[in-house]
Order: sequence, then structure tokens, then C-alpha cells
Amino acid sequence: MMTQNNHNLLGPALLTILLLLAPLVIPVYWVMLLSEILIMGLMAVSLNLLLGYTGLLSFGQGAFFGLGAYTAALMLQAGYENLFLILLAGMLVALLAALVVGFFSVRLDEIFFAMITLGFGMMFFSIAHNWLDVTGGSDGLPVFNLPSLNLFGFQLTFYTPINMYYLVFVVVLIAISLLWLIVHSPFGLILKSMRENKQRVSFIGGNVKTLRIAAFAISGAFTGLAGVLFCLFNNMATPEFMHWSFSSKPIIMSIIGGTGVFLGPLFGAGIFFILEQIIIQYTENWMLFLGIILIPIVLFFPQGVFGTLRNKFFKQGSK
Amino acid sequence: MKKRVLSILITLAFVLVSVIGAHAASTVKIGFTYIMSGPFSAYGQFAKQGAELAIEEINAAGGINGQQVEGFFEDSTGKADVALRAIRKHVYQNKVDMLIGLDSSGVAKTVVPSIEKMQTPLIITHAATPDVTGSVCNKYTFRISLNLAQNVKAAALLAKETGAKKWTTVGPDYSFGHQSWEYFEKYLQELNPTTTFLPKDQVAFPPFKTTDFSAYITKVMSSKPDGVFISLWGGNLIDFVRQANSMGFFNADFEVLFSLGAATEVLTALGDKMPEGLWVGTRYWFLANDSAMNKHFVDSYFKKYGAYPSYNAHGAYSAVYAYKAAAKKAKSTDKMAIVNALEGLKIEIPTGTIEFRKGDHQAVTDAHWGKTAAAPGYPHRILKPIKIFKGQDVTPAVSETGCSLGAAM
Amino acid sequence: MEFLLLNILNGLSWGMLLFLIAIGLTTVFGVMGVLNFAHGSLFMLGAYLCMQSMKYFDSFWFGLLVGPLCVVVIGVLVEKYLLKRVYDRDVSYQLLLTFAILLVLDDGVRMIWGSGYHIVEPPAILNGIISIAGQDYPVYRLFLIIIGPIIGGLLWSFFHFTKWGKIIRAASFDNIMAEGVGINVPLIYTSVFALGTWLAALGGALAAPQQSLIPSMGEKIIIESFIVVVVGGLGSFPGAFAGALLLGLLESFGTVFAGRLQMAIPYILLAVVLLVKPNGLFKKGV
Amino acid sequence: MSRDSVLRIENLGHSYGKFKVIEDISLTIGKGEMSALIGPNGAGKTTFYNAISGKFPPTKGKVFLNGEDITGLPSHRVVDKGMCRSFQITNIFTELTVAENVFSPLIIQQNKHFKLYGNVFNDQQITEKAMDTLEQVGLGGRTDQVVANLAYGDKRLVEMAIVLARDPSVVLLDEPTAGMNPEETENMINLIKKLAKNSGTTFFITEHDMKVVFSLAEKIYVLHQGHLLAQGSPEEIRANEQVQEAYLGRKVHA
Repeated sequence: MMTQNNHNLLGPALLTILLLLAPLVIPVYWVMLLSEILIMGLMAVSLNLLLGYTGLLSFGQGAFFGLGAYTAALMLQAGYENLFLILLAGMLVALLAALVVGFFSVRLDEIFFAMITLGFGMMFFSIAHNWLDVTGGSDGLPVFNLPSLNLFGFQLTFYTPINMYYLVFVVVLIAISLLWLIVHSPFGLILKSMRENKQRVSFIGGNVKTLRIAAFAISGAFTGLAGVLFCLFNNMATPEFMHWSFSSKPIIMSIIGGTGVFLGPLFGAGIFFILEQIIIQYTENWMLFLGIILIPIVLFFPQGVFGTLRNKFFKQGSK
Repeated sequence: MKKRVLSILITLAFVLVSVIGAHAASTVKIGFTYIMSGPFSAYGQFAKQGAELAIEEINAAGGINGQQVEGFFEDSTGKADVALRAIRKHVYQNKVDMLIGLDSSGVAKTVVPSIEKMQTPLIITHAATPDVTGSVCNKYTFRISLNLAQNVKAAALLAKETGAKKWTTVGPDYSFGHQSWEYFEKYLQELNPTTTFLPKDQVAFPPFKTTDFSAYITKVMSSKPDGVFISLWGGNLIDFVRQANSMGFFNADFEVLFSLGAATEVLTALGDKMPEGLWVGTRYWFLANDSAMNKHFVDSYFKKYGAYPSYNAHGAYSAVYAYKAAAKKAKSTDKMAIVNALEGLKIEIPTGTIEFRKGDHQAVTDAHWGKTAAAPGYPHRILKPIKIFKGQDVTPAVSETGCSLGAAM
Repeated sequence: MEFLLLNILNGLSWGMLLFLIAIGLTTVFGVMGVLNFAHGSLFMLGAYLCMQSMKYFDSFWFGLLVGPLCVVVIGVLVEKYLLKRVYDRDVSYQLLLTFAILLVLDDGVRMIWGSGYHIVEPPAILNGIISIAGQDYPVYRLFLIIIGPIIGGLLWSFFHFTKWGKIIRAASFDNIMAEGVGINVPLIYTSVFALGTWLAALGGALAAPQQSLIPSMGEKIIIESFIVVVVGGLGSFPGAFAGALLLGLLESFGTVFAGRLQMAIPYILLAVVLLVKPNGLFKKGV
Repeated sequence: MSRDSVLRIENLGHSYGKFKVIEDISLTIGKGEMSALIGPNGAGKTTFYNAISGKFPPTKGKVFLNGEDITGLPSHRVVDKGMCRSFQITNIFTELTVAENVFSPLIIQQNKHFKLYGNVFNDQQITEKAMDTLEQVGLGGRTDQVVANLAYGDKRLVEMAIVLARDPSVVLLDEPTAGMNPEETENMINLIKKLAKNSGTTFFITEHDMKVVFSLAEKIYVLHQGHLLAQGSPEEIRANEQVQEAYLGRKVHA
């Protein structure tokens, strides 16, 4: 009889509990770093909906991240302080932009897709960099107030690192759960089918273009959500978020962690940040050492660090 | 019984010693955040050298309020989010008492709100945007270096003297370049209402990553101005000067002002390829004054690093001394006490005597300009003659800055 | 009128530099199917090693000759020990690996030569100014405009008239077939990568008298040459030529007409071409 | 024109620039018919298939499916209208399991491809139908295997299952036995026969293996240099001198 791949939820549950309790035991700075890992992890998991599941390498995710951040910054500047409104607006703006970019980009494949998304991303970057009146130009927008949350009469603010961490944690947990649902839904299976063989999808009646646009838009929306969180966490929105070099971060993280595993990119984000912190501790030439460490990761971990280790220890003999 | 008393005594002694020891070993911690890697790491290196020299001197002289100083250096990479992470590390992990640093204007402008939340004083030593002591100023943020408005005000005064009527600009295509030009227009217009400025679409703003300036050089030359105000810096400036030189730019019949032309890293790289007789400005010039303090700084810096101190080295060096002075004034290194002590603090630094204005926390400091000249004994151009614009003449009134520090208090 | 001419010359000289970088990139892609992110770093190394070798004989021509050859040695090592292992991997892995190599090279150069700016003097014979339509114009730029087509022409002849060139072209169309008819494909890959490296490094050495040397100087040029290569058609030799000139001229005239949009010019060109001709202006074929 | 024709093609032509790959092809296939298209390499068989199945629009002519004009529709719309095809080179989802391969067409058929939640494995409609389809092609016991690990013949069966999953009224099979060993070929022939008999589906195959063609087809179309050279029952084709000359030669008599 047909059996689905056993989704072992023990690991994710354990991880959730660990993340929930982490602030109680680790120092404040690491709590903040963990917030950043979660935010970038969300960006990477969103990107991986394209890279790992749909087989599209987007080099323009920074644009949607930045749009989320700018939306949040501008709303806060205008006095909107409703947390949900800001989160949703950031997602929506990113979603709309991704629909437009996706509409033009998805008919291309591989490196052409990467290049056209890079081009579109850099156009957004150019706009943010030059539209002084709205985006603050190259300096970006500083953010002074944070939204608050009225929870059963309690006014919850996020000015302390711990409160901010839990805000990030909850939003990322929900977002990643939603992405998990999507990846395992019928739509998710069609995405994987497109990754394997887009011609075949079209010859079983799937409209590859609309399906890909949908995937691109969803990925963009969640990337935008990560951008909103990043803006709240750092109190800023800057054009740098839209630059291609920022877009390359989630790609690096996904590959380090493993694009074939749902949570791989999240682990990739963690590995990336921790590696960086450790290297910086010892040398100013962290770029050199990051490069030296990345090379064997690419060469010897074909499914990413997390993916390869998982396959080695848990899935032996499945193939 | 006796044994027990003894052991208690010994334990007590240990506790006492360790408490005293801990107290004696406690240091004053300063967190420095500069660009330590990537294309602009030279600036971070200069700053680090300046800071380390100051710390060494201060420690040799007994430290700050009797405590030794410990410096922590973190890499901003020139990106706002990374810089903020570095600052967080200083505040939460290294537990510093004081923050010093920041090269990029964009970084400075966007991390400032977080500085206020972390309630740790910061002295900015390089970033020039008027906004950090203007529209986004806050109680914890100070700046010791010359800001854009001050530098450009001096340029405008100089421009007026040249008598040139029609001005244009070449500036990097980001906020710094555009703001420099806006301030220049504003100040020069005030000083000499008959001056004209080329409209925005006729001036040259090469993108920051430009390496080939020929098209811009052509553009400026063909617009036939009387004066060109140039706010390029670093590698852009070096490339521009060399290409402009080979295209006859400096032989043309117009005045040229380089607002950041007297930076040592630029002059050193260019050597004798820097034309003589050009007006160049800077935030600090190592030959600009003969004070004992400046002499001492230049000599000991040269002795230690084999080079003349750049403005960024000077900024970091001076900021450490400013902190020392504030701690002395406050008789404490408590963060709030330092903030209060820094407000209105008057102190001599190598470039001259400065004062952190209460109203916006900007240091009122002199602006230096000069003409490039060859000089025996120097591997690069020096400034001759030097023109010093007094701090009070070039610093805009607090009311003009947009800072509402006083009002909020 | 003179203004038009000068902008054309400016566009051409920048375009020719882009062209040299882009043909290396596009040939490597055409034959090996690898988009080399570190290509810009090889360009940067070319400039630094040219500067370094000039120190021994104080001659730019010596630097131009020796510098790029030293980079080729590094390129061959990179190909033989690293790149080789990712030929059949996904494009994202190739990009990440070459990105890691970029990090190592850029930071390595920074460790050796420091983070400050360096400059290289053009040879005396090219250091002058020539009067064109009443405007002074540097001779070195004209030299760049001329050297581009010369090298391009030599390469074209190499690919079309020599046995090796023909073999490489065959391999670029179908490496399995090439292997079948007894061509040593690994050797071809190594030599093609060496050629690409040499072209990048030569571009760097030629650019050195024009722009200040810093470790990150390859970053701008790599993105622009990616754009040139994609716009021209991946793996296409004439495409790289056309793309480079197009971008060079657009950027040159953009400074006059585009205003604040100039920063976006390369990306607008990229998007427009990909939307109209998804495979670039020219078909593959070195 | 017979009323229960399923696929009707009128004056179909396709050219690249001036080069005409196929020209002026007209044929009508009746419901439940088992027909075959043969022709030497380069005769234009694949171009013909591509032009009618929506890979690219033909430059000339019309295609009607169940009386409806489907000319130039993109492939996914052609599939929606009821025509599904296989490819000469196996065209499946390699890294997915056998079951997942068959889920995809079913998800699309049931219009659930934009459904963002819920697990397909819990969808009874889909799993039952998938199981049926797989049983039909004889892969019922291997649903959990990753397709990449299957033998070549089984991969072709997976493609067959994918093609059949949406209950198409016309199935185009492009060289269904290409690359198979004799035993696999035999199985495939039997399978196609069985399917045709049980489901009443219309099959239209191209094949280079004459043995397969003559053992399956009720009606044969011969394509030669882009033109339809002849059509008729296997016997008629066997007897057709033009065909023998152009293509079949001694092969038939062997």
C-alpha cells in the first residue's frame, strides 16, 4: 500500500522547544544573534521553496526582503503601530512585487532566471538608493518606534532583546509552519514535479507559468515577512537589503544547510552565522577563512551539511 | 575546632582577595566599530591604529580614572545591519562602557535609534552626514569629526574667494555626494547671491562603483563652468584625478575644489601624480597646526606605524581622549554620567580645541583646506598654503540642524 | 558633435575592457558550462601581479606579459583541484564554489598587498594626450580601443583556423561526442580555463593604468561582464563583443541622458534583452 | 466524416523558415481505434506529434479533438481537452516516488494544484485513483520506490501511468518500446492491447519496430518526407508498393 514518507515531527518539535527555552540559558547577545538566524533562516526557507522545491535559482530575493523592510519602516514613520497590520502589509507589498517580477521572469530557466531576477532586484535597489524623498536614499530609513501588541489587555512592546526574540520566534514559527504545509500540499508536490521535469508537468495539464508565478509570489511574500521582521529587529530599512549580494546570502545558507531538506536552509543560516562569529573572533580576514570553509562544504557535502548528515545517519539504505 | 576557624578565615581571605583583585583588574572598556574588511578596510585600519595609540598612551599614563583601558574592535563591513550586530556585541557581550566608531553615513544614520535604546554613549569619528547630529540626533550620540555641513561651509567660503561664478559638481551618486552639493549650493548662494549653479541634470554624479570617469569628465568639461566642486573620495577620487589629469581637466580654465582631497590614503596612493595647486579639504591635516599635542600625536604615530596619521586615525585617537576627559569631568565611567559630561565638553585634540555642543552633540571644530604642493621629504603632496576655517564660522546654528535635543529635554 | 565623438570613444574603451573579461567568461561557460563568479578576482589578480612584476623590470610591457601568466598558473590549479569536481553539479553549487574562491583570492590579496589603494603607470609611449576634435584625449584609451578587437580577432582566428581551436569548438558543442572521437576532454577543459584566466588577467593588467587597484576591484566588473555575457548570448563570441560595446556605449551616454537612472542601466539592458530574446542576442558558438 | 471520430487533423503543416518539415497532413481517427504512425527517421513524426500536442503551434492546418478545435493550444490545455502523450525519451519525475509521479496529473485533473494545504496521501479520491492506475500498468506493488531507482522498462511504465492517469480520450505514444529488451517490449505490447480493450481509449502510436506496429495497429499511417504517403489497414500497408519502395523494403517480408 501507498505510504507517505514518514514526516518525523520529533526533531522539529524538539527544536521548537529548544528555541523557546534558549533565551533562559544563553547570553543576551546570542539571543539577538538567534533572532537574526531565525529571520535569515525564514528568508532562506522561503527562497528554498524556489531553489530546492521548484528548481529556480532566484538572485533577486533581496528586493522582496527590502520591500518588506521599507513597508514596515514607512508605516511606522507614518504612525501605524498595529503589529499585524505591518506584518501583513509587508507581506502583501512583497507579494505584489513578486507577482510582477515573476510574471516576467518565470519563463526563463537556470542561469537566465538567476540573471533576470538579479536584474529586477537591482532595479529595486536602484530605486531605493535614489528615491530620496521616500526611501531616504542610500542612507536608508532609521526607525524609532516599534509596533506593540495588545494581548488580552496587556500592552506588549518589543524594545527589549528578549521580547523581540519571542516576537521573531513566534512569527517565524508560524511562517515556517505555513511553508511546511505548502511544501507538503498538492501544490508542493506539483512544485517538485516542475523541478524534476517542467515539460512533463505541462503535458499532464499543468500551466507551468502560472504555477511558477504562484511559487515565486509565495516565496516573495514570506521573504517580505522576513524583511519586516528584520526592519523591526534592526530599526532600519536600507537599500543594502535589496542588493544582489544580500540576495546571495539565503542562497549560500540554503546550499550550506541543504536544499533538499525542508529545514536545511534554516540550519544553513545557523551554521553561517555561528561560523562567522567564530572566525571573526580570531581574525579580521574572515572572508578568507569563510571561503576556505565553504570550499569543502560545496565539494564534500553534496546535499548540504544538514542534508548530508541526515541522510548518512537516518536514511541509510533508503535508496 | 581551631581547624574550622582557620579554614573559615582562609576562605574569607580568599573571598576578600578575589573581590579586591577583581576590582583592581576591572577595566574601562571601549568598543570600536569600523570597516575592518572588504574594499574600505583601510579606513578601519587607520582608525584602529589611532585608537590603539591613544589607549597605549592613556594606559601608560595611569589609565582613565585610575583604571586601565581595554579596546574591543568589531567589523562593521560598512553595512548597517552588520554594524548594528557589532555594536550589540560590544554592548551585550563585551559589556563596553563606551562606543566609538562608524565610517559610513548610511550606517551611522540607521543605527542611531538603536544606540538610544542601548543607552550607551557613542562618539562618531568619521561618518559625515549632518543628520546624526541633526534630524535623527539623540542624547547618546556625539560626533567629534568635522561633518559634511562644516566641511562644505568652508568650501563655500573658499569658493566665494575664488570669484568663480558658475559652479558644477562631481560627486558620488549616493546621499553624501548629493547632500554635499545641496549644502554647497545653499551656502554659496547665501554668501554670494549672484553665483549660478548648473541644474541637477547637468552636474555629474557617477555611481559609487564607477572606475571609468571619462564620460563624466567629458560632461563637466563640455559644460564650461567657472568652478567645479568635487566630493569624490577614496578610490573614486584617485581614479578621477588620474583620468582627469590625462584628459586635460586641470589645465582647463576653471577652479577645482576637492572637499575630501587631502586624505592621506589618497595623497599617498597618488604620490606625484596629484597635480599641484589644487584646493583640497580634509577633516584633519597633520601639518595644520603646531600645537604640542599635534606634534606629539604625529611623531608618536609615525614612530609606531611609519606613516602620517590620516583623519580617521585622528578621529579615533581624539575620541578616546575625549572619553578620558569626560570620565575625568564626571569622575565616573557610568554611561549616563559620561553622556552628561560630554555635553558641552571642551577639549584640546590634535586638530585644535573643540567643543561638543549641548544642542546637537556635534563638535565645533575647525575645517582645513589647502593647496596641493610638492615638498621635499614627503612621499606625497602636502598642503601649502593651508587655510583654517574656525569652527564657529563653519558650524551651522543648532536651530538649522533640525536636532530637537534641547527641546525634548 | 565633438561631445558625441568623445562619448563614443569613452564607451568604446570601457566596452573593450568589458569585452576582454566577457570573452573569457563566455568561452569558459560555452565549453565547460561553468559560470565563474571568481572571474572578476582573476581580473583583479592580473592587475596586482602586473604591478608586482613591473617592480622587477620597471616596464609595463613586462608586467603585461608576466603578470597574467602568473595568474594562469593559479587558474590551472583552481581548475584541476576544485572546479573539476563540480562540472556535473547544479549551477548554484558552481556559483557557490566560485564565490568561495573569490573570497579567498580577494582577501588573500588584501593580506599580501594591504587594503590601501595602488596605482600603476602606463608606459611612457602611451602616457600622452592626443587632440581629437579639439579635445584632449588620453592615448592609453585609444590603445585600449585598438587592443580589444586585435585580441578578439586573434582569438577568433585561433578558434577557426587552428586544430586546437577547432577541437575546443567541437568540445563546446558536445563534450560526450568529443570524448567519443578520442579528444582528451579534461585537458581541453584545463586549457580553456587557462585561456579564460589569461584573458581576465590580461584585462586586469590592461585596466591597471586606468583605475586604482584594490582587492575588490573585480566586483563591479564581474557583474557587468555577467550581464554582457548573458545579453550577448551565453557562450557566444560575437555576442560578447556586441554586448560589451552595447553596455559600454549605454553607460557612457547614460551619464548624459539617464540622470539618476544611470545606476540601473546595466540591469535595465539585461531585463529588456532577456524579455525580448530570452537566449541573448546571439546563439552559442565560440 | 464518421460521427464518432475523436481526432481529426486537417492539412496540418509545420515549417522552420522555408524548410517544411511536415506538410498537408489530414487524417481522422475514430473512437477506440488503435492506429500507428510510421515513417523513416526524419520523416517528421516527432514534429507532427509536437504540433498536435501543443508543444508548439503548427504553422498550418487544424486539429480537432472530439469535434473541438484545439489548434495551437498550449500543451496543458490540450491535456485538459483530453489528449495526453508520452515521449520518445522517458519523461517522468525522476526523483519522486512512483506514487507521487501519478499524483501529479491527478492533482491537476481535480483542480487541486493550487491547494496550499492538506497532504495528497490523505486524499482518498486521488490515492485510490492513483492506485488503480498503477495496478493497471502493473506497478501496484512499487508505489513507494523512487523512480530513479527503477529499471528502464519500469520507468516507461511509470510514464504510461502518468499519461493514463487523467483518463484521456486520446493517448499519443511516441515510440513506447524504444530501448526496451524483447521481454519488456512484449509486456508493453500486451499492456497496450489490454488497456485499449478495457478502457476504450484511443491510442495513436509512432513506432520504428515494425513487429510492434503490425501486432498492435488496426490502422497505419505512413509518413514520408513530411507527407502522408499512405494509410490503411496493416494488410493494405504491407501490400502498398509505394510504401515498400519508400520505406518498408524487405523488412516486411523478413
